[in-house]
Amino acid sequence: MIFSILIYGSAHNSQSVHSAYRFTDSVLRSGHQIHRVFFYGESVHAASILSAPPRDELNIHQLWKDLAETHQLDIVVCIAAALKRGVMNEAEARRHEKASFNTQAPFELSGLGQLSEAAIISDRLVTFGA
Amino acid sequence: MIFSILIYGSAHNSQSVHSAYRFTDSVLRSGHQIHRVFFYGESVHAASILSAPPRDELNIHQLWKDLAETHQLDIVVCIAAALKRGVMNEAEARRHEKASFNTQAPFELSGLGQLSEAAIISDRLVTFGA
Amino acid sequence: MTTLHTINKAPSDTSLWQSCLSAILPGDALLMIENGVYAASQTSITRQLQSMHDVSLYLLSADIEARGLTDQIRTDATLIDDQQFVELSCQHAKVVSWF
Amino acid sequence: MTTLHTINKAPSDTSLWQSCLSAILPGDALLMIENGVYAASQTSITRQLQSMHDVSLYLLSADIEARGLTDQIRTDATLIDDQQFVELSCQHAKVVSWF
Amino acid sequence: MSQKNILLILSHAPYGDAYAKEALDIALTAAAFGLPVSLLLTQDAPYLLLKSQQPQQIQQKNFANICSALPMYDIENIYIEARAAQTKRITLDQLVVPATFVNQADIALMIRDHDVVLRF
Amino acid sequence: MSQKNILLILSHAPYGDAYAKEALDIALTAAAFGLPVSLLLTQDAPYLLLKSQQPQQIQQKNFANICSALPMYDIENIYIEARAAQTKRITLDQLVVPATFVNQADIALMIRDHDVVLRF
Repeated sequence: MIFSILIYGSAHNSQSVHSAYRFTDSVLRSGHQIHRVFFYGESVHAASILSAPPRDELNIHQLWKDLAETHQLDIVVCIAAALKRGVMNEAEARRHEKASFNTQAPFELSGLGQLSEAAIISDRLVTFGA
Repeated sequence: MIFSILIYGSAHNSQSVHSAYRFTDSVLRSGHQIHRVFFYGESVHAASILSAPPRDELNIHQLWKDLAETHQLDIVVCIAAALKRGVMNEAEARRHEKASFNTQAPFELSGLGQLSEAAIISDRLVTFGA
Repeated sequence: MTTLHTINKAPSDTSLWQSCLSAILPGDALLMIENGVYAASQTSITRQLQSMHDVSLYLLSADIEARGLTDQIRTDATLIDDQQFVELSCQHAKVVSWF
Repeated sequence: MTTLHTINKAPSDTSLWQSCLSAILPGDALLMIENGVYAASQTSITRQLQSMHDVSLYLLSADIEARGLTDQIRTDATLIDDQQFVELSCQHAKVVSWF
Repeated sequence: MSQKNILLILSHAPYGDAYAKEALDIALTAAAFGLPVSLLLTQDAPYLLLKSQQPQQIQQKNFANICSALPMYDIENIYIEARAAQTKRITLDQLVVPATFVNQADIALMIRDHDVVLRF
Repeated sequence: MSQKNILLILSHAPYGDAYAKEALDIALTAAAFGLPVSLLLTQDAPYLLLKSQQPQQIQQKNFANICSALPMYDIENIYIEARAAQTKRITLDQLVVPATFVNQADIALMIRDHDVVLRF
């Protein structure tokens, strides 16, 4: 079966981004396919390379990065939600004349159309909410 | 009277950071003193210089930056809450071996002790919550 | 030694509202801000608000106007602006925020 | 065309829980995750859960263990792991998340 | 590929947080993608449609404007949970767009009968 | 400067969000500053003290450990809203630290009698 995942909870103030991680990992282990993971709302902060949690605490950015790289996942961060919240890659930083950026591959910034397309393509769209 | 302000709501998913801004501005207009503004929890994202909201929408980072510079406010961002969430200044970026940073003066990173000190010094500590 | 209580959530957060209301003492004041102002338009909660003895009720006018509730207020609350919010904070010994 | 409902908030969010429970149809399943698992230990809500006709109840075991509720479950719910969560998602036509 | 329809359930009031705005953005994009979108306002969401909103002082966009434009984006199936409207004493003439009241049983069936259901 | 005492009211359950952890960090810092701190657990917060917590699988720190260390940081005034404990069928013997049940009237007076009251 083809799954897509919509994440809407806060990256650092909710359990949802970790629940979504465990679910996505289990989907892959079960032999199903992940079409796309879409980060929306407060979850976009999971894409920040600047996150520096204490060593003995969960690093949610690293978990998603490793999972995405291992399985070549399409992990998309809603560009409108991200820019508003200060999450931008090098191209967007240039466009907005910012001196630095804080996200990069495997996280891709793209529009909400990617969520609609995921809803159409996938057999199941599972949301992990705030 | 001496006021301090504790902000705990999300910078981009709650009204609280703007309510706190309006209150702080009114405290100053009323001739009272602001000892410190302390950003905690999800409010730390207000300190991010990378935030790029649409031109016709509220820019909460800019509002606080301007208010702080006009009135020489002591605006402190909880360092533990900030680092975990990917908000860091140049010094912290160096310490954590990150290639970029996303906050700077007038926002200062410091510990929770600054909140306790504000509670002791101030006549009123007013919280704007999530 | 009275307290100014602020509350910023709609009355649908019943657990928060019940905790808040049961913590208010005579002489205290309650200021509804942000989504908290929705309480002023809902009969279920306004009945409770009116029954509290010697408690002053306030609504932040910017939040009432934003939400289009100006003509829907069903409680004896005073509309105040930000400056008056500051004054209220001075008049009470402390401010407790319910969120 | 049945639905798997997930809910991740404690029953103190009564507005959410009542909306969720009234949307469940016979044949559907309800999976409590994250703080949603607290419902399994509270008699007020478990009585409602048990009264639903032909609805399967599930608890995510990692969340039950995390919260120390293993010995406090007062409802006929099945503990499942992440892999079984995926299987349930396949068995139902869609997943609706209440948060 | 067969066309899917989407039910978007909103539950939050406007202005206090970003839920309503972000959920409506999904509705508008899905409609632009040609997906049939139904909008259901439950819990505190019926407040989104009030005509009289004036959020200038709190520097937010007016939901009355956003919502009145929904039919232009082909979002015409707008439903309101009757129970929620009743507690809030919201009547149809106070709203910026035509909407239909539905009860709890209707809502359960709407959820069953849509291919994708997202709730915010 | 006269010493102020602090009442910290917690209302959230552990793990679902960061409120409890961040509120406890304030308590520990204030106590380290020499401020007398009282802790009041209301609504869903009594769950913080359950002995049996095992959050390894969800990769979070164990609140049973954090809370059992509170007396070492001179936080010994720990109160629990009786009504909240009752709905959750939480009894004192299930908890990692000694605590006192208080009713709604007690809570109103505790708020009145502390200099600074923070609620999370």
